[in-house]
Amino acid sequence: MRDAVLKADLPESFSGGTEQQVDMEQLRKALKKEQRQIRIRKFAKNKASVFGLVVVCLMIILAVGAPVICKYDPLELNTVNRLKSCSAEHWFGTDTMGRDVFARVLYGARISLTVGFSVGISAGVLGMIMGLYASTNKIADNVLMRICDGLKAIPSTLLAITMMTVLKADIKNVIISLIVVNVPSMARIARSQAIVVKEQTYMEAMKGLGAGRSRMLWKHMAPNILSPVIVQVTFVFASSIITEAALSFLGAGVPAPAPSWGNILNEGKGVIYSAWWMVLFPGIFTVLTVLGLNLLGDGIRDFLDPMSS
Amino acid sequence: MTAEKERVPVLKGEGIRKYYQTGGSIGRGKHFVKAVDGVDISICEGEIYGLVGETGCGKSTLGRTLMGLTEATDGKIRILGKDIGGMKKSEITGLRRNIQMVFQDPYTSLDPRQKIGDILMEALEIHKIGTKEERMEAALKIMGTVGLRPEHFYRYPHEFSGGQRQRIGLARALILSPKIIICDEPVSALDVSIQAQIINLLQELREKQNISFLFIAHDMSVVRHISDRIGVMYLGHMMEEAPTDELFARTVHPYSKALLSAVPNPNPHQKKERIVLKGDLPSPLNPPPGCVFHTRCPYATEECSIRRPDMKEIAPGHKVACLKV
Amino acid sequence: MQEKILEVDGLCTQFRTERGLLKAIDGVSFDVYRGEMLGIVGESGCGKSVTSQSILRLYDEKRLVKYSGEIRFEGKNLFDIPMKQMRQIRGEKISMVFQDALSSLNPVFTVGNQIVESLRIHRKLSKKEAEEKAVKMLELVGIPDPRRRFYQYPFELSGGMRQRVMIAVALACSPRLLIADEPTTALDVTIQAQIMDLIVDMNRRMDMGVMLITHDLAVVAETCSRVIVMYLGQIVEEGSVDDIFDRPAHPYTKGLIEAVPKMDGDRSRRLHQIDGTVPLLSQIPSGCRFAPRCPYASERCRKEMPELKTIGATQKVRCHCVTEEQGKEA
Amino acid sequence: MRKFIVKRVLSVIPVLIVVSVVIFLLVHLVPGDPAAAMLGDMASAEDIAALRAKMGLDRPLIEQYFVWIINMFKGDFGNSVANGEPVLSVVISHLMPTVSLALYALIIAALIAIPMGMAAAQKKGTVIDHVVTVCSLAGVSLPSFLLGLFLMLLFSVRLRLFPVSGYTEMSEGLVQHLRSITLPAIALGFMNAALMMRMTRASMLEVLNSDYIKMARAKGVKEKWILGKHAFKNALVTVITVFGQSIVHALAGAAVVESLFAIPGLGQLMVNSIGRRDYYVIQAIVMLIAVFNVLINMLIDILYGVVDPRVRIR
Repeated sequence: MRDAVLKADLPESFSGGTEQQVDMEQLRKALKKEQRQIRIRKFAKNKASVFGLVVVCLMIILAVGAPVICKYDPLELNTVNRLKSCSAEHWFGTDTMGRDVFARVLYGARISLTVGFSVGISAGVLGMIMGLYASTNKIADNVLMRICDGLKAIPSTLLAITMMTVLKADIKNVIISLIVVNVPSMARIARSQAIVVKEQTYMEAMKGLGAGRSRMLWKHMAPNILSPVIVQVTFVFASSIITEAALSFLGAGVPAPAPSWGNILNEGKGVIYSAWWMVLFPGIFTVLTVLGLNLLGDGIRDFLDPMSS
Repeated sequence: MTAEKERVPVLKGEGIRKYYQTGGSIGRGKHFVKAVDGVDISICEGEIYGLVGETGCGKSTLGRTLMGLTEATDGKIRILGKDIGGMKKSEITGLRRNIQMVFQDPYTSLDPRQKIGDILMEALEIHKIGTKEERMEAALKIMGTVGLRPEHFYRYPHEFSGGQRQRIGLARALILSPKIIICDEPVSALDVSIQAQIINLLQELREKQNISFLFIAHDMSVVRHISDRIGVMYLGHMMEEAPTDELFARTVHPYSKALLSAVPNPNPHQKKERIVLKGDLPSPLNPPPGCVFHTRCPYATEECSIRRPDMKEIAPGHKVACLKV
Repeated sequence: MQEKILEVDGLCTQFRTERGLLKAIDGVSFDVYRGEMLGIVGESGCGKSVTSQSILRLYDEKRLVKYSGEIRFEGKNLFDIPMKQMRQIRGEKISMVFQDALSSLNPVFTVGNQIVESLRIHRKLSKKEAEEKAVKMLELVGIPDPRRRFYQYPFELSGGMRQRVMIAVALACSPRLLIADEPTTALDVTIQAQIMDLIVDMNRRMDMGVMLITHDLAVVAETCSRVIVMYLGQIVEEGSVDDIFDRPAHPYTKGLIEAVPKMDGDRSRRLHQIDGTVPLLSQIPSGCRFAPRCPYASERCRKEMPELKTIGATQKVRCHCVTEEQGKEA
Repeated sequence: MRKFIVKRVLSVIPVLIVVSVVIFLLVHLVPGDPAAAMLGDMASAEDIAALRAKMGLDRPLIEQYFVWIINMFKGDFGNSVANGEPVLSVVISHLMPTVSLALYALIIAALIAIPMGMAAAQKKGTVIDHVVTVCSLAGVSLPSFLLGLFLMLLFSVRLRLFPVSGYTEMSEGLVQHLRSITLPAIALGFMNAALMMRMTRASMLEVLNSDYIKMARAKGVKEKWILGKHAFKNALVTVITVFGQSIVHALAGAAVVESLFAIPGLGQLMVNSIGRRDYYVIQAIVMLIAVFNVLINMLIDILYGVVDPRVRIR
């Protein structure tokens, strides 16, 4: 039963007829288009991931277009207008120093997205290189994986907090410590995937054809471990936004006047009885962004692996 | 295609041994799995050599060792008469072009992220053969040979059925115009009707292009159908080797006899006497002393458990490793 | 003929998928007689395993599958009785042996435990009695040193031993019908021979019907008395072993038999090959399902589905090209 | 079995060494001088040098490491910079609230998540399955401090059912104690519950699709027994793992939740120590939790062996 459903015979749609000569270039384009359509259709079928994509895109637009969308400066103090509730003038109200919360939330998106994106990409690249390298070299494997084990034994939030205690509190150091926190699990994923791929018969087939080491590593192994790594990158992206917010919330992240979501929440906590808007709006933005990224991750998996069911 | 005729062996292995180390990395408790333990094999030009045996007999390991996918623990491999033992790496790679391989599992033996055309052209690219256009032409031509259409060129492996994938695997092996192809259970994952397609294709290739095959399989009837010569392996050792008709007319080794008699016959009117072997295959980690088959052999005597039999030639081309012969 | 123990009548099994219902079995009817060995052959995707699992209603009826037709066993239609009664039949009256013994035996329970469970459920034996009986079963299926094996886990046994354990589990309550779904596919020939001998032996000793489901025609030829050939969810031919192997009427049956190399066949001849591949269930051709791959297919074959018609005392075939006379001639 | 346990226990040693080195290096190698940081910007060079000497920072790194390790075995984690008390006693005095918070969170999580996950797997595609899917997604997207803030906003500020913050010891009245800890426990437990649900569901699904479950059905085993006996014992391996991870998650996550709800536990101690740059305290807490984590993982692996004979017999 399973086998029967699994594999389709080729659709006959492209049998270029009885003619011997087939225009290969035209064929290539047609098939490429078809394959792209299959991917998109598969992605679009998952409504949740489409929602994720929309949310993430929206966040990016809001972050990039913050100066256009909102006329206020996120750092501009206005002691007269302290702790004003939502109004046409201040959509999300104002904070303890009269700053516009809407502006701060928008500019906060910049910080969160920057941190998440840099951490996700860097951890992905580093983890992938480490994982690939570990899968081919026994000594490197042992050394790298023991270090990863050690780092993983320390819960990620605590590790980040510890590093931030020692480092100077600024956005660059937040990114660095979050990379350190996330690389071990990324390397683990890349390594375990690389080991699976390495055992596949097609790697053996390449060896049989006489392929060299770097060809096997970069042309066959890397593309085949890429998609789980990319999916993990979106999850790291999301979790870094959370951790960054948590660090700022504890006062160990991006330093205070900067409009990071964690900072706004931290201030909001102190005035939670009087200014609910200071907690609610940045909170909703954080949750939405993280949710969007998590949903997007599943969709990316479908998009990258149209063959898997 | 008689075996008596002296021909140059395309691929020859002498005293091939392949041991795998198992057990703790700490000195004590080191064990060796003797997957292949001193096997001689030679395959002549244009010959199909069938290698049979049950799971764990070492037939696949022997194939992979000859192919150079794993390093032999001991023994000599000669390709086209040349010993690759003392050769430089680049020389070996050059020679290895003449041996290609087709694998058992059509689902994992093709890179899922490469299009069929790229899979085929890459073989040429590795050996720096031809320009891009020439490679494409060669790939298209070879696709025709194995019964694939040019439209398949830009398709991915997952779009094909098992039989078609096996054709792709065969095309990848053929494109370097090798002298010999090692087929490791190429049809055992396929349905009966598809199996026949692939077997016929292999025979056709042999006739048209004079390619030799080392055909590794566990299915006796398939091996009998396709091979000119057959070697029977058990627990890392060659038990019997003979031209196909000779082997079937005069089976000598008790293991070969049992193996042949166990093969079910699709003719309900012929009920033959079956030799049922007792018990299971012993572990290759701890193979029995003497003749490795003596623990299950109906004719074993005490001598068998002490002395290991050598291969004896009892008729032209017919060799047996049994003390009772 | 002996008494009928199982009558399958117009069985249809449809799977619910995202793209609607998928008919895996389409109108399959056959009987199983007491003490006989019935072989069901076909390639992957022909529905032979689905048929066997439908008989025991093993698929999830709420979400996965929709059955229709009738399966009569001991005067009852199995599709009419409540699950509770169905459970009493499973393992007690109708037992099943699966292909992969390693994954089919529960890895975290001992071998003995799994036989005992069957006995305790159906026979309500005390723990001690059940254990005694289980050891006897292990002995019966030819496992040496059964008392020791009783306490071992499935992964500690060899492939052949595990298959024997599965048979012991299945036969523990002396069922009337044993369904063996590819019981030897994963095994080597010498072990396959052992297991097939065991199944044939049990069939004779316990006087139960055996449905042997396999893709291997040779195994069927050696062990079965009747054969059913399936293709794409339908029976294409049914008959005694002699009918099927001496005078196959359906082009598919012929093709299958000729595609297998014979141990005494002419080696210089090419194997007969059936071109093309088995289509997907979602792309079932109209008319005769074998028509696209059939060398004799006519316009009629492509349009009109042939009926399963009787062409001899014991033989039935689903093909337009075969008339009653031809059947007798052949 | 004994051999298996001994082997597993011994394998903890290298991980612990790596952990200790990592933590040690984190504090000592990262740019920035702990002594200078502790004394603040106003300190003179002499003061810093004196403090360095007192802390042993002027000695070679390797020596410092071994001194640290040996002292740790003696139970000496140094003295807190803030008030000069021994770190160990400071840590112990903050232990109880954290442990009880983590415990409540775990109990809430496990009681809800494991049955829900199992039910979702068994009734795939039904309402309960969708609820579980949504919950587990929400769990990974809703960090505990945010959930805590939202809960505070709703239950404490709007409905005034619970106190906004603060902690009451159990000895000062059970009702007060429970009231003070309910919201933090929910905030902390939710993410764990989501994770547990997801994993339980996934592993249960995998088991339910396996051949041996089909075989058990074909044997006539009751559905109840299939789930409770055949499937559960196999799925248990994953459930144990997730549960173990959750213990560590809960302890680590407590840092943020405690500081949010002003519970005087390890987490709050840690956050306060960040402000004071109290390295020894931070080092000790992180080390303790990491060691605990490693030990929990070891216990999980041993339990694995108890449940699954394939792991045990090798």
